[in-house]
Amino acid sequence: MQEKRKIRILLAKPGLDGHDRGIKVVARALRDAGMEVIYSGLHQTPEQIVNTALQEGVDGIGLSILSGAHNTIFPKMMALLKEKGLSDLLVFGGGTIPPKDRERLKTMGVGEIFTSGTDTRDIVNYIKGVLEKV
Amino acid sequence: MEKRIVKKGIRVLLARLGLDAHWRGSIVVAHALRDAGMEVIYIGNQMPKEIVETAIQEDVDIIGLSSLSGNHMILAPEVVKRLREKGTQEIPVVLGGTVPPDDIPILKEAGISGIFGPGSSLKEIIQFISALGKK
Amino acid sequence: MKSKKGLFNPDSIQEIRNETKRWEKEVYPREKERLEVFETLSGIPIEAIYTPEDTAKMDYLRDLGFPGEEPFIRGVHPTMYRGRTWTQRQLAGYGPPEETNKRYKFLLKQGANGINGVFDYPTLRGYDSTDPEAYADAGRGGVAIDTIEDMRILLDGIPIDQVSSSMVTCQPIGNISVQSMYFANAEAHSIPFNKLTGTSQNDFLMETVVAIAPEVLPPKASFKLSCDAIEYCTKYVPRWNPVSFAGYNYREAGCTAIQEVAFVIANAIACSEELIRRGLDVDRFASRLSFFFSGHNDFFEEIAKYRAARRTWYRVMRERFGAKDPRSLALRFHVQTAGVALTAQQPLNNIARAAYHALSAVLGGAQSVHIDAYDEALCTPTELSSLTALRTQQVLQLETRVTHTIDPLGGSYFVESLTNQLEEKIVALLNEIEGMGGIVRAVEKGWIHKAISSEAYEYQKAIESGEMPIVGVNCYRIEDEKLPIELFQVPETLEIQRAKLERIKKERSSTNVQKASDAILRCCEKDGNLMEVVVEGVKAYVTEGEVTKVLKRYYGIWNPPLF
Amino acid sequence: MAFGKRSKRQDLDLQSSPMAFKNLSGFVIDPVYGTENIAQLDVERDLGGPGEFPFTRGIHKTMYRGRLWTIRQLGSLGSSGEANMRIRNLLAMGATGVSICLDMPTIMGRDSDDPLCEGEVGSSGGVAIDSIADVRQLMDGIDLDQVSINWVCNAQSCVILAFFVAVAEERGISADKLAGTLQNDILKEYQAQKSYYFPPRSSMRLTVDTIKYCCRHMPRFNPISISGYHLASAGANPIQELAFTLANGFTYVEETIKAGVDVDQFAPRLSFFFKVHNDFFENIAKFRAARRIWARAMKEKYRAKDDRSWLFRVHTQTAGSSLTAQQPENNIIRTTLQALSAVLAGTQSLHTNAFDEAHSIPSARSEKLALRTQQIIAHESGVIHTVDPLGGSYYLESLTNKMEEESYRYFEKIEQLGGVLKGIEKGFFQREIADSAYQYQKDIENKRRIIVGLNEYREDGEEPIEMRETDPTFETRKIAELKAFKSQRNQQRVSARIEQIREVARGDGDFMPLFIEAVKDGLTLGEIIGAMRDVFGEYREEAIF
Repeated sequence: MQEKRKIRILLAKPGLDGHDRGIKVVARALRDAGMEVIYSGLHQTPEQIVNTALQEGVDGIGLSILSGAHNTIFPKMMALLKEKGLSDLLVFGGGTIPPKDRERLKTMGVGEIFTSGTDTRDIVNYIKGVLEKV
Repeated sequence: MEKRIVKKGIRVLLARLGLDAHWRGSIVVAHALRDAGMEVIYIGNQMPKEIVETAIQEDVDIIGLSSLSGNHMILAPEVVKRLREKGTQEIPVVLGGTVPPDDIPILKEAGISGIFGPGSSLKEIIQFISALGKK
Repeated sequence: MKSKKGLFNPDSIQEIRNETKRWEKEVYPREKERLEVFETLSGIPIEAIYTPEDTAKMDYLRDLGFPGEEPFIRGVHPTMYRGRTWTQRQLAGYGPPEETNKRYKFLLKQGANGINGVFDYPTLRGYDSTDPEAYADAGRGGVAIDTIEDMRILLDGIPIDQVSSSMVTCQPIGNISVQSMYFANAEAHSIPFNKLTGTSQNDFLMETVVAIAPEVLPPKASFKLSCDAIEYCTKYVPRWNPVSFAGYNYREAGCTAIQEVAFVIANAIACSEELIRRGLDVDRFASRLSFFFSGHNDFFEEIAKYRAARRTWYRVMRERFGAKDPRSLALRFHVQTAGVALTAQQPLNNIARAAYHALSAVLGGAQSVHIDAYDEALCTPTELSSLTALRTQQVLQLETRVTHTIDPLGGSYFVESLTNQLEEKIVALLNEIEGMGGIVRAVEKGWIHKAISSEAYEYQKAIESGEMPIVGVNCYRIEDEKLPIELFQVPETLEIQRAKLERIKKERSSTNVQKASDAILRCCEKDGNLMEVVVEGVKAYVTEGEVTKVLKRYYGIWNPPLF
Repeated sequence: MAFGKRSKRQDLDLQSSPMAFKNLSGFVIDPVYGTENIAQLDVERDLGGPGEFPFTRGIHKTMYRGRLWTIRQLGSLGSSGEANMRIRNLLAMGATGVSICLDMPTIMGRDSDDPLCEGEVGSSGGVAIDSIADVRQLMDGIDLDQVSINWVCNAQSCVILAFFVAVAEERGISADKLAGTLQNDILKEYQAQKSYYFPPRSSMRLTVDTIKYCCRHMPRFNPISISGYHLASAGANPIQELAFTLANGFTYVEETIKAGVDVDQFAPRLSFFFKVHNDFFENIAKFRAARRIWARAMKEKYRAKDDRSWLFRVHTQTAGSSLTAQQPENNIIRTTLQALSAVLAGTQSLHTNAFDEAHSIPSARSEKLALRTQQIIAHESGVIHTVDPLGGSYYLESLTNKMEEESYRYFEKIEQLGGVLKGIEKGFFQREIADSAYQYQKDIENKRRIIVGLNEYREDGEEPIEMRETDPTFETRKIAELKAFKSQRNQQRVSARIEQIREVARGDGDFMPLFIEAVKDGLTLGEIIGAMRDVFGEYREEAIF
């Protein structure tokens, strides 16, 4: 039997804010759930993130944004991914994002948005649900 | 008529409407009115009929009602109605207690002269009643 | 090792005393104080600092000891909240029983661990909803109960053999009918009485002093009804607390923390004497006497109050009544956060108040707690406000970790010293009441009425002079405030109750009703236990108002001093 | 004493609750505390009177009997005009101090027109500050010599201070009249908050520079607020918060002494910033332990002679990270309890969070309620009538001792690593904090830690609460304003100033006097930081998790 390839996820922190508690906790949780996690560190531009995704050959990208810049950064990300032919990559996000914006981002192709109070197991299940089906 | 001339202070009848158990507010007001030089007749819980009868019998200048139970919309207008029936509508009726803001215009319309919600100060109440009593 | 009996050894106390004097004289006056007097809500002066000197006379083992052991000051159970947290009692009741039943089910689903009935004014005072004195108050302030059928509807679908019920039947006149209906309803559902757990309030001071109205039962009669219910439960419903001395309500009416404790204990002493006179052993009933306190604004005084109450009760039971069972010696109490401390202005501020009122109850070792909803100064709580109150309990229990050790403030120089001072003043007041011939006599004389109403007046004057700041009322007030919350509307009650009463009166057997009423009157005449006959009466569909009429016919009515 | 044995009823503990009886720092809590738990406590040596060494019971003699704590709320919003309105409004409602937060670009030392800042101008509820014009507008109509202003700024503190001093001077108020605080705690940025630009040692130089300036010219101003709050927000548990904050404090003391300033000249102006979290008593013990450790170290280790140098003065904020997005009204309760613990702990200043903070920037209504919460505790609860009311409590005294002990254990570990700066470079703090954060999250998910409304008593289909919207046109307007401002400057002087700054950066001279002159010439925050970046370079930490 062929060994199942591990899910590879890029977790990135675009924008200027330095609140990395959430993304680091998620990173450990995904790793403990058996995924390979690449964490970009702080202050990444959308271009840098997409390049890393390309180089690392990841299955999905998770963005953490607590600064309020989500309405600028997500559209940029989605456009760049399309440009590079990576539209089928799973993109999800987390942070302080109001319900109205969440809906709007989802219509742009963002898979799911997790907000404060999310159980990390829900994030794991979500990622597995989407990627293991494929 | 002579009686009115020698009368010292304003005579106030205080009653709690219906069965409302809350005691503190009306007692505190009773104390304060008395300390302000008024004569206070405090009759505790009563229904409108007894309140109006006592008011006439005691020849009071003002009726003060207290209700925190929510029965004010039924019983307070009833007091005014009965005063009118007896031809003593010149006795003003004042109400204190838990009265939601929406009820105030309806009660005023029904002839209640003054309404004091939670947090009203004794000073306001005394001033209002003195002014009414002097008329 | 030096003696560990006292809290500190005498040499160091002397040294601390000298140091404190020096500090007070030389250091402290270098800065200015903000207020002229610092005192508790009941007027005990508060020092700038408390040190071991203030607790120097204490003997650790004698005065504090351990939880679950004499003098029970550190808690009535050995494990306290590490074993089981306090019971969250959230009162609910409004309108007809059909509506209240729904709210009970909602609260149980949200994690409440018992039901807690409040009753409307007619029910509390022994009237039927349709009584000409009562109709305007039907369904107000609580649920309306007229007959055993209402009790059946109220408890429909609630497993009363599993959850406990607290019934705020404060006046003995109403309690005797409502409690009888509760027991009779259990019997109809074949639930054995020893499965029933709960509390009824049944405090004669509530009928004759606190919620005073003209034409109530005379104090002695009201007191007798109360004792009848206690005796009945002692004999037949062993897990029921038949009385809850309602210090909370005395406090709401205006008295101080000291009076609150002294009056409930004086009341409990009177009941105990009466029950012993009737031939019951103190250890048979004392463990079922329960207490109900208010959680007011003065955070530390409240904590000290609960602790002082426990030690005072222990001493009364042990020294005066010679009780031996530890459960008789331990004062168990329920706390409700002070409604009178809530404001109608800026109502959400009340969430903050109630949260620390409840915290003080927990730090004081309460057995159960009710937290007021933030809109209580305005209306009957809405679903949202009652839920927020319940959540306050849960935040306290689950997040703050104040439950992780027992009596966490034990040893605090300030709290211990305040506890001692409160106890002293409570005992002095108890002696004063004793000198008058006991609490029943003090009520008859109007002494208690006067004590409470003058304190209420002082309290209000202190607010108005600004001496006692209340945020949103006499400071930080907002003019022309718009109410930011939704108010509760009481559902239609009177017509629903009227229809039921009319139908029941048509359907019941009038001979049985007559027989039951006669039995009650005969029982009065021979001074028997009234509860026993009322339980039978309500089974025959005698209404609450009918029971009251018989009792008032025999005992007459009393007009208490009104203010 | 036999009691110790009797208390070990573990079987019962486990039955009753899924949690062990531990506090947030992981200490095991006993069922009951008695005299034997504090047998070692020497009241004179370990407690002292209020305002007396070692200050365990409070740093002032009269504490709240003399003066209430400063009720300090957050007065910042995207534009300096709006923030100005909010500040005035807070003061009118009875706040006695305000804090001002900055938007993300300002925090990162960049101007609003920097391309890297797209979408973040006015973000996170902070004020966008580019130039002296913004601070002028922000401070308009506010009595600068009356109100205490807490500037929540760190890596850019030197520039913000320059703006503030320059604006005051324009209004005829000299620097020595200004009261307030700069957060200016760069160490915790590397450890937790992650808003830094330069390598740690260059940043430290700037911090010491501002401390020196304030000691000379601003006697009423706190040049630094050494912050445990952010360590805790990033996940540090209370004992880590306590130990790391104090260790950072000692580092600033050592660095400033190294720069040639006498300890008694600056130590009285050092201030601290703590978080109060859910564990009520642990909060209180943390403050008491901090006061005692600081006093002892300042007196015995750093040989400070002025008794004001021994004082641990602290601002407190309730725990934003304890708030839940679910059932936001519950946060009012949490904040109240946390605030009460801060007051019982003897804080000098307090910020209470608004209940909708887990969702958005506070609305005017939630902000008012937060303020009222403090006023209710101050005026109604009566807890302020005596100093250190819990002093003597067996539980609390024992917990205070334990926190002190554990702190010393951490100090030793940090010492072994070669000090705080070395520890940062080795990622020690970052890893400790990340470990605790992950542990916290796991505790929540397996219900060892209960948060009401989140992992217990959760409800589905909740009504969302109203949230404050950010103005989407603000960014464009702000950039236009900045452009207009820049066009009015004397470009030659601007260029000359930039060169001067680079010059000082290359040497070891003082920055502050130069910055004040530079901002008067219209230099922007981004330009000043940029000039230093040219010399100091940029720091990137290794991305570890």
